[in-house]
Amino acid sequence: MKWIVAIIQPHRLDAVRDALNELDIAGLTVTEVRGYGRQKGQTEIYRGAEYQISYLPKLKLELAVDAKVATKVVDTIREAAGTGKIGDGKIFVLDLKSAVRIRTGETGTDAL
Amino acid sequence: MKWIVAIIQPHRLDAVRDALNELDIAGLTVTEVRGYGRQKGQTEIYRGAEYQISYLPKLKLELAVDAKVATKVVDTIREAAGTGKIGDGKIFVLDLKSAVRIRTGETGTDAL
Amino acid sequence: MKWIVAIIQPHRLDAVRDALNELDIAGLTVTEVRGYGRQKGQTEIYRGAEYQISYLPKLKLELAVDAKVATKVVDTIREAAGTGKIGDGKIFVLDLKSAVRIRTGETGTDAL
Amino acid sequence: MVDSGDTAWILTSTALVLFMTLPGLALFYAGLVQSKNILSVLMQCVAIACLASVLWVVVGYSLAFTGGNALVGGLSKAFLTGVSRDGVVDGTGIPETLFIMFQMTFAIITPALILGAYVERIKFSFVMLFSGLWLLVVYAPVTHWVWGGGWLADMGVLDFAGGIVVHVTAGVSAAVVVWKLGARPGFPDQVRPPHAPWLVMVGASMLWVGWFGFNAGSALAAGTDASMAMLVTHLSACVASLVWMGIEWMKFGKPSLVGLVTGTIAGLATITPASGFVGPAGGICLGFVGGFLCYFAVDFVKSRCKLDDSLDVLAVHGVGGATGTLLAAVFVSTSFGGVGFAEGATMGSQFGVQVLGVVATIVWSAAASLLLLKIVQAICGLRVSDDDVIEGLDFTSHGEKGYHL
Amino acid sequence: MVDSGDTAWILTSTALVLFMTLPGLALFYAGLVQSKNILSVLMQCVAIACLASVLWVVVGYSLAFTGGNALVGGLSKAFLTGVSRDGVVDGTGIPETLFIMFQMTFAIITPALILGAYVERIKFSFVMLFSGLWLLVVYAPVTHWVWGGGWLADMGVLDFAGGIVVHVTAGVSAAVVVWKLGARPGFPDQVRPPHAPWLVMVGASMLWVGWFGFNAGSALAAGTDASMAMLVTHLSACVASLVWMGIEWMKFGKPSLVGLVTGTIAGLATITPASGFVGPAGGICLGFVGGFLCYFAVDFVKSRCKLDDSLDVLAVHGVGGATGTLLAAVFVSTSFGGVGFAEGATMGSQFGVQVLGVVATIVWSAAASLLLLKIVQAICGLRVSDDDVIEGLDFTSHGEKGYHL
Amino acid sequence: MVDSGDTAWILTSTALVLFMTLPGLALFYAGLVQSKNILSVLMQCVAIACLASVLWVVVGYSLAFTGGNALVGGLSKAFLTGVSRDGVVDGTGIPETLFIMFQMTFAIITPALILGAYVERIKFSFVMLFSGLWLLVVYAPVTHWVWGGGWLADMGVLDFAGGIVVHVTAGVSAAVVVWKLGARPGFPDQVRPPHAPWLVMVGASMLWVGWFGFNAGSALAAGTDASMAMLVTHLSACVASLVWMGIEWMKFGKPSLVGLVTGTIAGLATITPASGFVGPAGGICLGFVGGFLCYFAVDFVKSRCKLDDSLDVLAVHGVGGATGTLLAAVFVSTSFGGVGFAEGATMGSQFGVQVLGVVATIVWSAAASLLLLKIVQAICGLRVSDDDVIEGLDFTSHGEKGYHL
Ligand SMILES: Nc1ncnc2c1ncn2[C@@H]1O[C@H](COP(=O)(O)OP(=O)(O)O)[C@@H](O)[C@H]1O
Ligand SMILES: Nc1ncnc2c1ncn2[C@@H]1O[C@H](COP(=O)(O)OP(=O)(O)O)[C@@H](O)[C@H]1O
Ligand SMILES: Nc1ncnc2c1ncn2[C@@H]1O[C@H](COP(=O)(O)OP(=O)(O)O)[C@@H](O)[C@H]1O
Repeated sequence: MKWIVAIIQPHRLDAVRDALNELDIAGLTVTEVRGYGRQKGQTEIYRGAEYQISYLPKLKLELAVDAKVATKVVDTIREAAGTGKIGDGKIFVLDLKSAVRIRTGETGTDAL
Repeated sequence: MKWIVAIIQPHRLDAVRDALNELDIAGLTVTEVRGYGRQKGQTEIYRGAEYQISYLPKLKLELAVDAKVATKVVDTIREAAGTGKIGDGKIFVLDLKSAVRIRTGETGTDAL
Repeated sequence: MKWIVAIIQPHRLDAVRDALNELDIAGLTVTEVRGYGRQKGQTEIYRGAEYQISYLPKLKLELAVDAKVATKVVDTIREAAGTGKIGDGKIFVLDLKSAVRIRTGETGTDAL
Repeated sequence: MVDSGDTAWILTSTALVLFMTLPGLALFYAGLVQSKNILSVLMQCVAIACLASVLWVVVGYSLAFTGGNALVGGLSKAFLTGVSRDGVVDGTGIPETLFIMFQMTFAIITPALILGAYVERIKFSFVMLFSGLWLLVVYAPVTHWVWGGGWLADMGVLDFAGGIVVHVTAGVSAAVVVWKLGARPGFPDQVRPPHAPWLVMVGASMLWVGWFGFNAGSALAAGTDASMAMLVTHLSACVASLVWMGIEWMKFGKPSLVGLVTGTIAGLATITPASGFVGPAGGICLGFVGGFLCYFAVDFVKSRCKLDDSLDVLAVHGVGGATGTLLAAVFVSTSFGGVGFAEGATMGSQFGVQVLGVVATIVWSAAASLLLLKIVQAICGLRVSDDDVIEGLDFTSHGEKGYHL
Repeated sequence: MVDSGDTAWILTSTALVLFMTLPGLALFYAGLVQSKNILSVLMQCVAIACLASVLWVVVGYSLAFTGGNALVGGLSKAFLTGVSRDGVVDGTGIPETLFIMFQMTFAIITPALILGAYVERIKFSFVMLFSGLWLLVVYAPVTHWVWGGGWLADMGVLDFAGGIVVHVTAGVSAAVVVWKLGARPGFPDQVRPPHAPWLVMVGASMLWVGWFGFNAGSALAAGTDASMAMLVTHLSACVASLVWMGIEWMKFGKPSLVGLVTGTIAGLATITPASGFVGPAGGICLGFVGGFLCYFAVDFVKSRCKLDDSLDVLAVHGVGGATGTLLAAVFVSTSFGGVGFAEGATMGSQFGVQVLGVVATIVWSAAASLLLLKIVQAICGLRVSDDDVIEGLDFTSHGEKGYHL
Repeated sequence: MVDSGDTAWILTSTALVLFMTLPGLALFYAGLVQSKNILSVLMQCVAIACLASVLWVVVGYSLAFTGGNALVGGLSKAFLTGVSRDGVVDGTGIPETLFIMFQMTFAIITPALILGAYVERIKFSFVMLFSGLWLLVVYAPVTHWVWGGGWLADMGVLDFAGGIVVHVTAGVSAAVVVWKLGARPGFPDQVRPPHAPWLVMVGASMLWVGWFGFNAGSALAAGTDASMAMLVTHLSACVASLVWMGIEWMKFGKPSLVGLVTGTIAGLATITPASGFVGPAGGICLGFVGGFLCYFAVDFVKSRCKLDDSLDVLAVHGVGGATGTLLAAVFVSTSFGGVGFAEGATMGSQFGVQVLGVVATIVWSAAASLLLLKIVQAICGLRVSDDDVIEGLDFTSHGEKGYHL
């Protein structure tokens, strides 16, 4: 199994989820994060003074998936999340050793 | 060492922590996340219109543990977090390569 | 590639980022988390009653880095984040299988 | 002669009505939008208030309240020339400067009401330009018709505190703007819920308290009229709130806070035109009918008319104000505890006048708003880009964020 | 005859007292609960306000303020029959409609005060039914005793603005409800801290400002009595705040905001019954004693009595109101700058009357509340399920969330 | 003799001015700091209000408003001895107790204004001790000079509602404290943006509404003076807001909410000293000049003077108040619609007096504040530790957190 971590632009969430739904990927977990990267931060101005907001709001998606579909999932996310602009984010893949569904105790890919 | 990621119902946090305390698991990190899965989202109604809230509030627990106790920890979390209802969450286990305690520089299981 | 997860004290963020900038580590993702460990929780008092706040605000930093620089990065974070006081946090390292930049589709270390 | 007691009450009422807009209405609306648009709503409210005040002094007051003809006042008091420091309003005990100021707070809240329709996607420059022109072209003339000695006043139309002048004009113009502006993305199915229902309640409470100045202040004196106006205003608000709560409780099993306080506003808008004319029974009945009608109007506008009148300006203010204006002709009757009809008027004749007033105001508000919209759109555009909508107006239009927690 | 100045002040006071509840008290309480229950608290406040207003007009006012007998008023003004548009309250310069409205705001805030005790676990239907009945069975009769010509009034009890009528009734009834309702899970050790201390301060500030209408308005005239009442009210609030802050500073090394403003409310509740009778020295002393006693009462109720009176209604309002009522008999004395005793009364005799008033009110409030609770519990239950408590009343009772940030 | 109308208005004004501080100013400032310091700001406001009130009654009022000499009043009314329950203020229709109370609200807000300069790093004990002493050593004497029959009053200085007394004293003292206290870490480049611009707007709105009591209440009567004062106050606020918005719009392409409402406050501070003397044209001009000057003063103080006057007390209040005081000498002229010069005064002579008043107040405020600061610093220190600054004053000084969402 694979553990996929995707950092995306907040407003792409709906698009990504719709795309994943079509792959029958049922579960995912979303966290609000702040990202720092090549994309330049925003400037807010208060009473004439500029405030540099160097961290930008992003969403982190975490999905546990069967190893077989991992590549497909990564591609799908990439397509749905991409706008071609800097700051679109990244997708990372890690190995997942095991998974358990709390409610039933099912393990492995059954738990996903 | 293992990196355990558990997605649980927010109100089970205290129960899980009490259970872990008995195993002498001293440290963990909690993040507020929003989950999407089989559990149906909530409906809020404002002025007669229904708003579908498809993401549900969950807590994500992350714990680095010695490989030897990993299974025990997973079982313990499962028991403490389970209510038998849909949406109880999942537990995922990844390999952890190394750990360092910032304050002392200790590494490996000493750092946990 | 390595996936580095660092739990630090919130007020050390700027110091850590400055230090990483010198290593040319351009990207990272920050999450607000609540930590539980050896550091004792805070006590808030309202109308004479004590409220034990057992979870302390921490920041979680996640960075994907080239395996070659991982040790250096870990050391750098450790130095910049350390204050010598209990609760300084931990750094964890996991293996990272792959990385993709959403905007360009670049993969591997190019994507970081 | 100036009466210190009457003056004290209208000074207070003026403060109360300003408080309705700032921060009352602003918070009521701000709580209903998404968190990324909270500042834009507040900003629109404050900026409209400032602009309307200046325009009111420059020419608005004169257009509304000086002689002129049956349709619009003259320019004799433009820039407040001819308003003396010691002048008293005829037939009252309050200084004219105070009357100008009191009426100014009405001229502030009316264009601000409209913004509830177009939040979360409008250009700020459009808001400013449109609101300013609207004040002069729609609000000032209609005020003249009803309160400034114009043709509706001559016919004896009943509008104590602004059912026609404030609520019908705002509600109709709001609908016209939305019709041309278009909906928010995702409307009607995927719109996000109010980001802060608690703030909606805070705003509604302030509107409620401030409305005492609006309605009881419209008596222009501190006496029995003001007292009764306050009582019936409050009763209508309470009954409409309970009606809305009751409907939700029956329909969904759970009454909601946003629903409850929307009922409050519906009740307040409905009683407004009648508040100086009816008795407690009238207040209760108007609250009942207003709460009921507005509830169903909300759904009607959104689902049937497919208008994304985002915060229900038409359905709550327009419908409420019109309902109250029409029913004023009924409950003014002494048989329902009202003050009774003017000499020579009957319930039928009065009802006719009320209908005429509402219809004429609808037509004029709609036509003029449409025209103004076209003009302003040509000058500075109407709608921000879709990207800006997604990112939120707070940052894209004003460079700020509402919450840095 | 109507006096425009007096009427202006009572119109204003009415607005101020409504503002105390909406949104003042609502925010004060809402900030003290967890974020998942904020809306339920606000909703309870608004809904109680609406219900109490309607009941007040239907029968409450009549039960409180018409002749009747020594225990309760009659029904002669039920539905406000017999209240004329031009009627003036005897011995004052204000219209009766205004008096009804002013007193209505008291009838609103009193049952709303009680809700501080039972938040975060109560059924909404219980709140509605209990509050409505309570208004008629506890509040209206006690008001009649003290202000409506009933037996305590005959004995010359001193209660200027509602120490007995408002604070003792609410505090005692709150304790009774909690006693039967039971504590929140985790009480007393693991209860969560107030989710928004800043909101508590906002609510407290609004209560403070609004209290000027409550106490100075109770003079029913704009003159020296109202002025002195405002001054002593303010002084008591300030001193009690400083006392509470001082105790915390000494005890914990850190004075807290929630503590400071709780002291404010304690001082305000304490001065209330005495506010029209004492001078500045009395205001300062009452603030001092009230701040001190309420501080220790909070701990006593929670730790000793093990009552989860969640937001300290008994300890702050009940204890404060009773303290002020008793001490009014002392500080009314001209030696302390008060207005002096009624003819024939001495400090001792007056103190006796005050004790009797407080005790009788405690007994009646407790007994009647218990009875009403049993009845309402039988009809619709009392407490939501534990799961609902954990998930929060905002969603489970009202289908909404307070914050979507 | 007491006039009920005038009394009604000043009772109301007193409530309005208290509302300016609690919660108005408190929220205005609290929204501008970081979320970890919100409670400390609110706490400072409330605690200063309580302390100032008590000191005012103990000795402040007497020092300001009794005979004494040209520099400071006497002690004849210390502890309000000699103030009778029925006394009326000479030349007015309001009770002296009410005048004490009304002026107390000014004595509350002035030291509270100063706190905007030193937030996010000050010791709470310093705040308390310094504010208390400052009230007696700076505020009370300057009030005596201008309003209590002191030397500036003798010279005929114009300061209707506190340009000198409130805004210049506060602005200058604020700058002195900051000069010794030092900046927040990261100033000027890495300071964090306001954590809640929406709260800033709420506070500003409350200040705006409350300012009607401040300025129109300073007429001490409900008549034409109060009415005109309200009108010009409002106009100045509106114009200054639009000016600030316009500058930002041109300079940055985006007008901001914080900017807009800062303009409001600048306009209000600027009109304050002139509000009872000028006409609508004066109101508009003062708003224009005030908005403009304060905008550039903010930058000047921060970038040029390198003073971390965190919330711009000097640049907005000090500069605004001084500007209005000086320009009062111009716009009081009947040629601009003002009330005209006092007998024997000319624009030149009056301007001279105004300059003298401002300069003397600057000198005294600066010198006395510096001295007090040194004394208080020696007693209890000035600044919290850097660690506490980083963790936030809410927890480190008060043991609480503002938000538990
Ligand atoms: N090495 C990294 N490790 C973890 N997160 C990263 C890394 N690099 C970038 N990110 C995340 O991805 C987001 C987008 O990256 P950025 O460099 O700004 O643009 P792009 O993805 O278009 O190259 C960042 O805001 C950050 O959250
Ligand atoms: N494949 C997955 N990857 C990551 N998180 C998941 C995955 N599936 C479910 N989750 C998380 O677990 C939560 C519970 O899952 P859900 O399917 O609703 O119920 P259950 O755990 O009872 O099967 C979800 O809200 C989501 O946060
Ligand atoms: N085993 C662990 N797994 C995950 N996070 C941990 C673990 N132990 C500690 N942490 C995180 O590190 C933080 C600091 O740990 P703590 O034991 O309090 O102090 P120290 O790091 O100085 O030993 C905790 O608040 C928690 O967020």
